Amino acid sequence: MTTPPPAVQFLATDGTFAPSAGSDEYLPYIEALSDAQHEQFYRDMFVIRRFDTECTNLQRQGQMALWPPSHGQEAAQVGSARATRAQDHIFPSYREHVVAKIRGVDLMGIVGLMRGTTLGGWDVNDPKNGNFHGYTLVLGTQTLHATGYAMGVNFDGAVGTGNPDTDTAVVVYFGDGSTSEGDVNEAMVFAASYQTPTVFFLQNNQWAISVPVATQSRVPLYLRPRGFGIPSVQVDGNDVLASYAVSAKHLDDARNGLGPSYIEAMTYRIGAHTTSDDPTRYQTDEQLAHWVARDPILRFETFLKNKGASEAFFADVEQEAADFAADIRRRTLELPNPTIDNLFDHVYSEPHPLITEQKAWLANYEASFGGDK
Amino acid sequence: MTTPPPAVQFLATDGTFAPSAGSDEYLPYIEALSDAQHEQFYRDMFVIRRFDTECTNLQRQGQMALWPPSHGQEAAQVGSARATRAQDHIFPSYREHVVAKIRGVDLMGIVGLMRGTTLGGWDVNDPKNGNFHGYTLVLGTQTLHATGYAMGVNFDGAVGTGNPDTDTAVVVYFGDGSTSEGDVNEAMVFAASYQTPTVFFLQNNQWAISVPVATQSRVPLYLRPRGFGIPSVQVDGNDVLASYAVSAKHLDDARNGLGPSYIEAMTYRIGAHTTSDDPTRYQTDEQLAHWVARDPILRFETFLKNKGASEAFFADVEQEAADFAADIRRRTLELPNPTIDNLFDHVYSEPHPLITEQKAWLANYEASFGGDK
Amino acid sequence: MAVEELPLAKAINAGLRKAMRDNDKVLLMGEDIGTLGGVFRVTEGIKAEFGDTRVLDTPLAESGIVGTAIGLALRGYRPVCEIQFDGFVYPAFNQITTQLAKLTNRGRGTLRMPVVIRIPYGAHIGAIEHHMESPEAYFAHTAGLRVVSPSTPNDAYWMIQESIESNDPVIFFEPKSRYWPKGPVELDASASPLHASRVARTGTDATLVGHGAMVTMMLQAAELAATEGVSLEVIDLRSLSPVDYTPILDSVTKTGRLVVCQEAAGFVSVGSEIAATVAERAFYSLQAPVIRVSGFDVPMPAPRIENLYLPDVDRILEAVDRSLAF
Amino acid sequence: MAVEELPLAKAINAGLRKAMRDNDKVLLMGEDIGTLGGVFRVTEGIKAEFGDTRVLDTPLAESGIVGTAIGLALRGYRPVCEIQFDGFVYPAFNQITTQLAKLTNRGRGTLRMPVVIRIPYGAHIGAIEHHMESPEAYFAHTAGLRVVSPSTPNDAYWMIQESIESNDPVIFFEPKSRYWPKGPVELDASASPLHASRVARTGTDATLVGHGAMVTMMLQAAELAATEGVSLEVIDLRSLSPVDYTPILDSVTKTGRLVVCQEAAGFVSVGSEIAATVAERAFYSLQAPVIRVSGFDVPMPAPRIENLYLPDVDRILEAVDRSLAF
Ligand SMILES: Cc1ncc(C[n+]2csc(CCOP(=O)(O)OP(=O)(O)O)c2C)c(N)n1
Ligand SMILES: Cc1ncc(C[n+]2csc(CCOP(=O)(O)OP(=O)(O)O)c2C)c(N)n1
Ligand SMILES: [Mg+2]
Ligand SMILES: [Mg+2]
Repeated sequence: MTTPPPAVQFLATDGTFAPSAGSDEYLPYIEALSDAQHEQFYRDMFVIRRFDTECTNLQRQGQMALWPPSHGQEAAQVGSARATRAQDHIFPSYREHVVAKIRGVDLMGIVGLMRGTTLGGWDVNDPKNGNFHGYTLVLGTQTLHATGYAMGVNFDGAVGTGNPDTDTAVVVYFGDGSTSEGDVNEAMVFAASYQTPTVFFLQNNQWAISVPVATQSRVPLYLRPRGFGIPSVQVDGNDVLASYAVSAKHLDDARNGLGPSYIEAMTYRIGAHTTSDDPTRYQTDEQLAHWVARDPILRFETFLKNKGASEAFFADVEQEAADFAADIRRRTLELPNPTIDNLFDHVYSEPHPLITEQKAWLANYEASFGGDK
Repeated sequence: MTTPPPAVQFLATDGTFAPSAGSDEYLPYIEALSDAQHEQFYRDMFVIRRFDTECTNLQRQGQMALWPPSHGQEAAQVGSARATRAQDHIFPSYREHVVAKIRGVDLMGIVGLMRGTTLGGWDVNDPKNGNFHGYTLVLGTQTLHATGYAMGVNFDGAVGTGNPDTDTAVVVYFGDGSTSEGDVNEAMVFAASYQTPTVFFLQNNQWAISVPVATQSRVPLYLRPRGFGIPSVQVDGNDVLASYAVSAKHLDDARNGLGPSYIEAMTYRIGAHTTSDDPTRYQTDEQLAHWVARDPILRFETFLKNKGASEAFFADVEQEAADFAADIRRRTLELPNPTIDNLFDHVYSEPHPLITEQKAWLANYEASFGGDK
Repeated sequence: MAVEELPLAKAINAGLRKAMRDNDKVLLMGEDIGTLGGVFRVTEGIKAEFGDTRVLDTPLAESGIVGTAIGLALRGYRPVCEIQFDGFVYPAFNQITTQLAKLTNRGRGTLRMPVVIRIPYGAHIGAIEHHMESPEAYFAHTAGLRVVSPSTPNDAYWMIQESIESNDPVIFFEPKSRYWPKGPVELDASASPLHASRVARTGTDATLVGHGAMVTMMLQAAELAATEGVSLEVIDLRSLSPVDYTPILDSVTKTGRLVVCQEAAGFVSVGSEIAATVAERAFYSLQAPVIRVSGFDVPMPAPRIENLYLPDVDRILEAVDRSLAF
Repeated sequence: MAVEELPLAKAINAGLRKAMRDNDKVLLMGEDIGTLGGVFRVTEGIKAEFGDTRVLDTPLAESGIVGTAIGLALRGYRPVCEIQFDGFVYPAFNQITTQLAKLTNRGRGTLRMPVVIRIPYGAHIGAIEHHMESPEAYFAHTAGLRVVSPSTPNDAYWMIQESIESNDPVIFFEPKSRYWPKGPVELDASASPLHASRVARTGTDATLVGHGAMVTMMLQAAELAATEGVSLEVIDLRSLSPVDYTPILDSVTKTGRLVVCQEAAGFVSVGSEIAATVAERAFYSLQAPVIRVSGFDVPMPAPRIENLYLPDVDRILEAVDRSLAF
């Protein structure tokens, strides 16, 4: 095996602009970015980290069943999400909080899921939710849904027409652990076979809970899709510019009818898998220190400061983050518990005698306690 | 993508010895072959084809539920099977009749399966059956069994000791269609992760029933394992010498502790998928003619004749094939139907009250008809 | 009213074509269903009529088939998946139980999952392992799925169309031993609701219920019993989830005796459910215990002894005798 | 006799270690079971004791785990697989039903499949979707598998060892809400057969049967009923396949009334099977229909309403009342 090319990178870990060898084809996307877009990237990352902290605290205080933080993975997520266009569709895993936010989803939807008040959270068919599909927690299953969706996009003729506002790409997020699931591989088979406009976006955060990525693969994961006939690239996932540019390019390719592609974003989950996890059991201090030094937000902050972003800007972002988190906290505490309807009403979309009967039984039974059991 | 190297080949389609570019590393295995081994290869292929014809006839005459012929794939199978050593283990798909025969299995075991008198057929733990495991008809599942078995071989320390009589390799057979199943991909993940002595032997016979291999992959299938960190090679599966040499080399590597590898044998299923199939619905005359011209047995016959094999030899093989087929026919017609015991006795290996009860009930019930229902 | 004599397989074919003509979001997907027309030829000729974006010869991966069908449904399509044989549905089981069955509920009314999964099932065809199974129980137990099985060409024609029209996922079990015999199909009748069962024969002494290929056997049993003066009522379940209990309970109220018939292994099965529910709800009507006639709790055996495994007319009558003798 | 107070999770840990010490062919495999000790810490410390060829932190692929376990069993190993949560067993369903469950039969007595699949199951822990399910029915319906579930630390300690000793595949359902409470474990007692049930409390007016976490609730219900003068007998099933019917039928002969309790959705479930069989075999003893208390036939809901879904002491008592009033 020849030495793999370096991951695409535009920002060195110290925040200086230093495109990696082989990144030329992505450069135009970087050059087209405005200062406002740069600041938006930063804002996205900063606010979501504060949100993550708030949700973790809420969980510690018994207000959530669980919280899966995205701490450390913000650049991979923001870069890819900001590269999508309105008509694109997103199939997330369960950690893409900022992608949801960027697409327009009220994050209370995710809070509801993790607090345990709902199994859903938002309506993907409501245009304000930016085609951000529901979370499915069974690892890898969403890669097939995304691929099937993209097959439909193809059948609808919504790729390769040259119309940038209707040609549609489909992005699917998944983790390094999930790559081992049969479904992810079958998704690549179907995507290649039907030449779907799917962009497989792998966040390699080095861990599947406690299991290191080396257990899933002894060669870099971005090589895997090539054996399925799917082109791929590895990107520094802690470099928001690289994540953006690489995503933008591959999304364009997908919309232009060039078929599926695969992006491996190298990143790191700083902190726990979820609030149920104790990473000190498997992660070394050195590993953590290594990656903390590559923090995606700090890196981009330095870049922006070097470019002369104002103190006022940073103060404003800080304030927005605080407000956002406070708002989430307030609304979380106000979230009502679901009712009996919630148990029965949407299991089927058409009448179902057994459900009708059981709903009536339970309502009756609950009423027998005077309604305040 | 660079142009793929040619498949490893030693015999040109006209039977002349003409090693392909890049086949050097396999040449020593060819050079070590004796005339007797050459003749054995031919005998294996010839006899099994006659067997296949006999079984197809038996099916047509209502004596078998089904027959899956191996016609056209004899060289891929014989070459790989003859490359195994006594201690190796074989996990077949359902078409590897000659592999079974070479390993010592009485082919009446397979006949019993396809006639429908048994779900099993032979005892893999009986040394005379050469570690040839049972058929499982659920595509792809056997690749995980083979990999798990090979994990056990590793844990037992039965690889890489340098002892050619105990270091053990595990071969698993599967088809081009099956490569799309999640299980086959998961098997590669586990094999790579545990560096098992597994040789994945893909017979790409160009079809999954009526579906062409292009539906499963748009790039050559031997590229797939590379993304899992498993080295691979493509071989002309209709060239018994190439199939033998490539298999021998990769089996040696596996026994020597070098981990898994993957062989794609390019071949063709001449004739029907099974006796239930009608290939004229999906196969063109040109395709068929193309591959008939590459018939593995004819090619090797020419080679042997060029090398001066005697008329007597060919006559002897002809006779052996006829005798073998006649014996199979006779014994097939004699195969008794299974009894009630067969239904119940091995569902569990330890007593089970429900089974005991149901067996007694049925025996009683059948007896109520005077035993001749 | 146009009535045509069709085998069940061709009735499904006709129903599929009708649904595809009526709604261009309906598409078929599966292994070998296009060029070959399926190993049972149920989809024969449909690809020629509708082309390869309506009839997909997919890669060989059942989880992939159902998983991408879910994605297609999210895009507004109404995919009809074929699983080649009963024994090969399990690789898709995760997508079916954790995704297909649950997405409507997860979506809280915002999503629809109009996916049909056609599964040729059952025995009586002398085929080898994994080709003659009756896995209904797994799907009937799964909340969020509807499970149906036609027993006649007419039902097959209508039920496949109703299944495609349903906005819920439907597991459609086709009794493969009934693919070939012909029966009348009323091409312009209107359909009865998908979950309604059907009284296939009226009688007074005992009730038989079952579905799929078992219906033919129950009718044969009733015919034979009649010659001995025993009058059996036969109910074709048609839907296994939900079960339409009203006609069954009505019948048992009348006859006082019930025999539940199925090819599937009996332990924790649809038959168990029906027996338990009828025993509960018709407690005072039952003059004998509900008797179940099922496959044994063993793997489907080699075809040369499938007859030892399978419930048949004799076993049904033996159960009726036990019931009547109680 | 050495008795130690242990939580159920630690009792399993102790049982696993004992089995691994007694037989070096026993090995553990699963996601996060090694370094982390499993997400419930059931395997905590075992990798440190036995090393990484006895305790495998596998790649993230459930079909891979069970499929390679089958291969290891063919090589003479006795693998104990952990599925991280009930809701994640389905990717392995094909390997479990078509291979693991059937290989012994396919081998006609020449093969053994001593594979244990440990599945933390059930609710009462306030967890999100797929983490609180009760999928017993799928496995109980599958011929060739044994399905068991301990309800106490002592049973957990012994049953895991018996399961590992069994030459048949065993699906081992661990009631995760019972992982933490302690109970006495008799370290040198001898085990009762794996398929035997256990009378957990004797009584005369009605019988409750159930398994896993439901046993605690049935005992609480019996305690409460006793204060009102109603005497309930409680039977801990322990084995769901096969079901040990003798103690249940003996009990029903005595009490004339049966309530079957389970967290799982009721339709086509283990509860259906027991209700059907008891209604058949105890036809003349039953003074009331068998009543089933189950989860509703809906997906396990969001945890903030798990209590609406789950059978609890009140619902058990309500069923007992109905039975007694009949
Ligand atoms: C099919 C399935 N198996 C197991 C789990 C339990 N589980 C949840 S997250 C996780 C690790 C996932 O790792 P990765 O795919 O790398 O994603 P990450 O959490 O790192 O984002 C596991 C094992 C699951 N949710 N689904
Ligand atoms: C899981 C599963 N799905 C479907 C089938 C039905 N089936 C039997 S053989 C076959 C085609 C197999 O093609 P390939 O893997 O290329 O093997 P070949 O028959 O060409 O040797 C199919 C679809 C099966 N046996 N198992
Ligand atoms: Mg990860
Ligand atoms: Mg093939």
